[in-house]
Amino acid sequence: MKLMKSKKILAAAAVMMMAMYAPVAGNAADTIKFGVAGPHSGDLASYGLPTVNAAKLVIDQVNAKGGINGKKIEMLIEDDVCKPEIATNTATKLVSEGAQVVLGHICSGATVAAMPIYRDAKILVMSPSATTDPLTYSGEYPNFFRTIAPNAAQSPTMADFALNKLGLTKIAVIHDKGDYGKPLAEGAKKAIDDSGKGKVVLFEGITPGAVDYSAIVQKIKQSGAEAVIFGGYHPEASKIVSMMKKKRLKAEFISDDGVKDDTFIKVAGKDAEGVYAVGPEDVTSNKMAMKAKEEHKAAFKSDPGAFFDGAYAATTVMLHAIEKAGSTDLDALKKVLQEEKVETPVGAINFDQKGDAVGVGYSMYQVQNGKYVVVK
Amino acid sequence: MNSPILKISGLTMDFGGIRALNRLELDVNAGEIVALIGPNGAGKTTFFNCLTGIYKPTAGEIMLTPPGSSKSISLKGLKPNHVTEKGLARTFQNIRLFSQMTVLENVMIGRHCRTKAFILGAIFRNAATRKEEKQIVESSAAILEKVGLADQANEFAKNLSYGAQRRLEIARALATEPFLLLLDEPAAGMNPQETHELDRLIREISKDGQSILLIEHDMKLVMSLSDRIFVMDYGKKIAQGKPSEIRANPAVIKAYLGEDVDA
Amino acid sequence: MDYFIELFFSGITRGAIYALIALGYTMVYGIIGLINFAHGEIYMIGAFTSFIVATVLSIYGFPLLAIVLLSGVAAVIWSSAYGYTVEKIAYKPLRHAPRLSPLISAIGMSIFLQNYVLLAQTSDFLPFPELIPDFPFMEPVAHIVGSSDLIILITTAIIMLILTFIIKFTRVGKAMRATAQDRTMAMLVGINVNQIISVTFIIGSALAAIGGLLIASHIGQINFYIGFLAGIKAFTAAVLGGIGSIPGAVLGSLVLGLTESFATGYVSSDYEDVFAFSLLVLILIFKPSGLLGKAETKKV
Amino acid sequence: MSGLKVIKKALLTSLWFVFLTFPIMVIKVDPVERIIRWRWQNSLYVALGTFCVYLLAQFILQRKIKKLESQTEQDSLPKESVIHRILANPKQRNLLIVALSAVILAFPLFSSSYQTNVMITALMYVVLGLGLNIVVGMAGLLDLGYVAFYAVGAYSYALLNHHFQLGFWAVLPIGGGLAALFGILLGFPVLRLRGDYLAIVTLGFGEIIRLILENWSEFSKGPSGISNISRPGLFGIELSLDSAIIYLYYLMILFVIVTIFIVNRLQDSRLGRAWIALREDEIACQAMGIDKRKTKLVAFSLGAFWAGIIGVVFAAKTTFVNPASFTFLESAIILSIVVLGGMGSIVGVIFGAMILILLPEYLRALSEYRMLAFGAILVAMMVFRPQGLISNIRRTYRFEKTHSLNVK
Repeated sequence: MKLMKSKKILAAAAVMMMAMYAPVAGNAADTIKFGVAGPHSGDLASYGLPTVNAAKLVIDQVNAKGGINGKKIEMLIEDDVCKPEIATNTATKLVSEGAQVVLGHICSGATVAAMPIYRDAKILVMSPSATTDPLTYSGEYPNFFRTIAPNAAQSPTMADFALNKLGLTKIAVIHDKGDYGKPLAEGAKKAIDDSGKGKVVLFEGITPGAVDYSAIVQKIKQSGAEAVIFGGYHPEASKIVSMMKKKRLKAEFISDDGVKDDTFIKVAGKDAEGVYAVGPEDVTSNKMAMKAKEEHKAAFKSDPGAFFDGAYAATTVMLHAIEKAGSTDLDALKKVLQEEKVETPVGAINFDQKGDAVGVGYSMYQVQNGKYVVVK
Repeated sequence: MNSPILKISGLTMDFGGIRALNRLELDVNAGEIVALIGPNGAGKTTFFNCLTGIYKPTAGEIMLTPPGSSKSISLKGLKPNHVTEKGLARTFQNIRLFSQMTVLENVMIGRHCRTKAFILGAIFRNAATRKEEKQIVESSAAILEKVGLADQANEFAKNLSYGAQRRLEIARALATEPFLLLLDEPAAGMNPQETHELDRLIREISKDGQSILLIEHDMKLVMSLSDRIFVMDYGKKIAQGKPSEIRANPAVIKAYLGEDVDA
Repeated sequence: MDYFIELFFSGITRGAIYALIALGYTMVYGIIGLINFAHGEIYMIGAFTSFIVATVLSIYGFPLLAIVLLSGVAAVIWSSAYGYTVEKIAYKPLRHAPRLSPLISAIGMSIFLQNYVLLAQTSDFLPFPELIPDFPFMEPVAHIVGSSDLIILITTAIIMLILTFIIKFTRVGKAMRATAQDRTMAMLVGINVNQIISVTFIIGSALAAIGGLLIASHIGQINFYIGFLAGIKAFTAAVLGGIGSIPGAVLGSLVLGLTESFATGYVSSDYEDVFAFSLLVLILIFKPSGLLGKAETKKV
Repeated sequence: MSGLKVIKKALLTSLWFVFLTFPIMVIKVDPVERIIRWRWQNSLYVALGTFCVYLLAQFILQRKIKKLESQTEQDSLPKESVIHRILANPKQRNLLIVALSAVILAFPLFSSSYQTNVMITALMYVVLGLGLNIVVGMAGLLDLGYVAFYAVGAYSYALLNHHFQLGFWAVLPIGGGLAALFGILLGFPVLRLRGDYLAIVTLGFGEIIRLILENWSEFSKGPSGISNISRPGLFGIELSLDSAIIYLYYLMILFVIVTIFIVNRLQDSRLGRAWIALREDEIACQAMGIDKRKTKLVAFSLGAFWAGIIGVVFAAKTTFVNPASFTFLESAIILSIVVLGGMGSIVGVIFGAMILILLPEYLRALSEYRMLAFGAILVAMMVFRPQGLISNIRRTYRFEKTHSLNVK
């Protein structure tokens, strides 16, 4: 009896050891290892999973055509739950497993934490969603690229639109306290203050996931704001917009790339009408974006979620670069990425020295009849 | 006659609208064994709780005069641990031992308030701490010897017999070095043999110079042990005196109404 | 003054929402002394079930009233079933276990249920059909109290009354109270304690389901994670009011909702939760068993 | 139970689950496109799955009951586990220690840096678990906001490093000390609350700390967090990432050993006895002259101290901190480590941390089913082993009549 117990523990230990080393064993050199990292479980999974789908779609197509230079592409999908400390594990895991390029991470915080690891390993990383400025502006991460506009590019657009295009002067700036929304909102506030044309009548953060936003909407109303600039993602945006309609508050709602997402229109329904959001140019008329959406519907029987287009674009350009460069060497890839424009769902893009996408003009959209339409 | 070491005057305790103690007067002299008797619900345990700081009395005064000292200290409103530090220790009516600890460790807990070692001492286990630990174990062992539990020192407290558990409670209280020991129904649930041993033990403790105040229902024990007896009913003192006087007191007999005052 | 009234109504609506969830917490705690961390997930499942049923029915073209009633009934049935099953799997075997074991089991259950819905349905936010239309007669005050606020307030009040009635006057309610006071004693007088615990879970879950339906319809969206924050807040409210006490849960919820609303309105929504939790700490320091909780008398 | 009856019950159970999972598993609707998809195959999977799981659970339970029945009365005491038996035998213990130290010391040499990195995380949680074990396991105070002290440590290092370029070793005691100070500050008002009230207040405190870090941007840089925190230095030598990981690994091994040593000593001291006594009976404890408030406060701040220390290590390891790392879930995980391992048991906490931290990492193979499995395993472990993996056999003072005293 006693012996059996210790045997059991031994067996368990053996299984554990095997589990630890199992992933290292599969080491075929004849594939290109494509890492995908982001939150795939937990509260932010809705931002990470669409990225995985996008990469799957593109890679399946490329593999169906025989891969790149005769090599098939193998996906390594790793969950980081959007937590910095887990992201470092995810990153070291991807590096250990020999990932040659990485799509991700999704949240800025997780990306910032993971980047030093990729930098040391000289692996190209491209995020469809990490917007924090230092990733490209600090010059610390030469291996980082992104297909989304950095905060520094988005916030002034929102502020400028409210002040100059709409000619509004009293503006409430709201954010979701997150690492994406808050810097955006702070940027917008700064832009408004610097312009001298308008006044930020309210600057506040809301709690994402709270059951009810009526108090903050009442406060916006009380502040006399003519426009609301919101930094954050679509779930909170749609809740606020609906609550504004419910509380009969008529103010313009201007938001960011995290809201310029079809899910926002789906969820907010008719309350979404008239909402402005910054987004990359030309997506609605972009053939590739429409094609990507159809592919997603066919493969997953649902509409794509947030950051799908950006992730699709990132996968496309990275694979293109690998094909052109004939290797996954960082410098060679960078050269291709910087020099050649590639057609993607977010437009024909290449990248500047910093790592930000060029050719993605950012323009303002408005929801009209259930669709995002460019505001001229 | 000695001066009282414990003097209680006008002690009152209200729970909401219920007056559990009503202007209670009581005193204990040095070296005395005093018994507190009364029917169930008379407020005896409430009295102990007020005395030891578990309840905060509504009104009244509790004065303690340590032997050999002329200064009196008020115990009213002190926290239980401070009361114990001042030299008052108790046992509980429904045994409250630390059941997951050994007999020895239970007594060692009683030494807590007389020792000092703290975080750093615990970590570095310096000479002073080691010496103190040794003293704790030795004096605890000596107390166990005294109450006749030395053979069971390494048992878990929960595995002791009922009588032994009662004795362990006394040992634990003694470890705090009290000069006044409060015993709450120490003989409850004991068989005659155990009660007899208890009688002997209490006498021994008393001989060492400790004063004892006990609540007890076993009249035989009370009558044989006590120097003086206080009788309570409905939160009030209804009688006091030597055992022989109490036995003859009509008020007491009435309070016990039908209950056989075993003599 | 208008602003004050607006904030006041925001506050009590929010409070009423918390109350529907907090009641389940407080009932379960009262009976078995367990912080049922999976309760927020039961609420989420209620919301999801009503979402699925309501959408299916609206696709089949049922009238609004039928949709509301049927999806409400479905939410109640399935949430109760989940609550019942969760209790049987994760808590019942732990009845005599160390005090913290059921708590960990509850946390595990909560993680499991979240990911179960995530995998079986979607990670995305979904638009919840608008089940409560704008009532024309509410229009003059709609900027203060909307139709859905009104319905939430009325429903919470009715449920509170029914619940009080059940607990005070019915046989089950009496048995519940007895079990809450002393489980062993209840067993000795012939109460089937296991059955009473199951009933408690079922009632608590049913309330959470109604909450799920109303809140989701009020906010207009759901996803698999909505239970977490709502659960924590409702639990806070239940403790604030004195856990185990039913009027306490409602009062605590209202106090919490109003605090958050006024904190947002007059200070800053950045710190609304800081205010909420600080209030909790303050109240517990001065009234250690919550607003309406019974002060514990030490038995020595 | 007879076989047939079990099968019948299994069938009923699986039917119940088919009903239970019907709306969520079978129906999937798209409210915008107005499409309903019926996924009947899922019902079949549920039915088969529940049937098998039920039989398995019954099998395990039956065995457990049989084992209980075969035990005699004296066995009803917590039985010494294999680990304890090995630890009790000096020969076996030495062998185990030598073997274990060899594996531990050589680990980074034969593992990838990913494995080492994960192991560092696990070791960090061992220390966190041991710290919380003082509070929950020994002193019996349910703390659901332990992560707050962890955050205090992490931000102390992040901020001091960012503003004043203070090094890891300089901040280590500061971080621990600040966390302990926070422990005392929180402890003063709340420690008179009992059990679950204390739990919710500590939970609230944890949230307050996180929210302040999130909102007070001038102080903490808000949700964007603080990046480029220095890794721990080795006599001023700049280390490459790989060697930094290895260095940190050995550092953590050292921390774990020191922590075990200290916790062990505390447990066997006057203070440790007071904690255990306090956990068992507060009133008796006070009546024996133990200052309840002070003793609890010490437990609370000592626990916080360790969280602060590991917070500093955390900041140094990830080189980045933001408030997202310090959510309630984190506290819940650390608490699970303590309970799962077996409350109050040091060996148990080590096992608990290893399992709960390594499990999700190695469950990565299950990809999206990872957290589902994690939740289910938590429940299953509690149901089948509610007292934790290692039941706490406390070492007790032994006293021999010959007056030779030895602490066993």
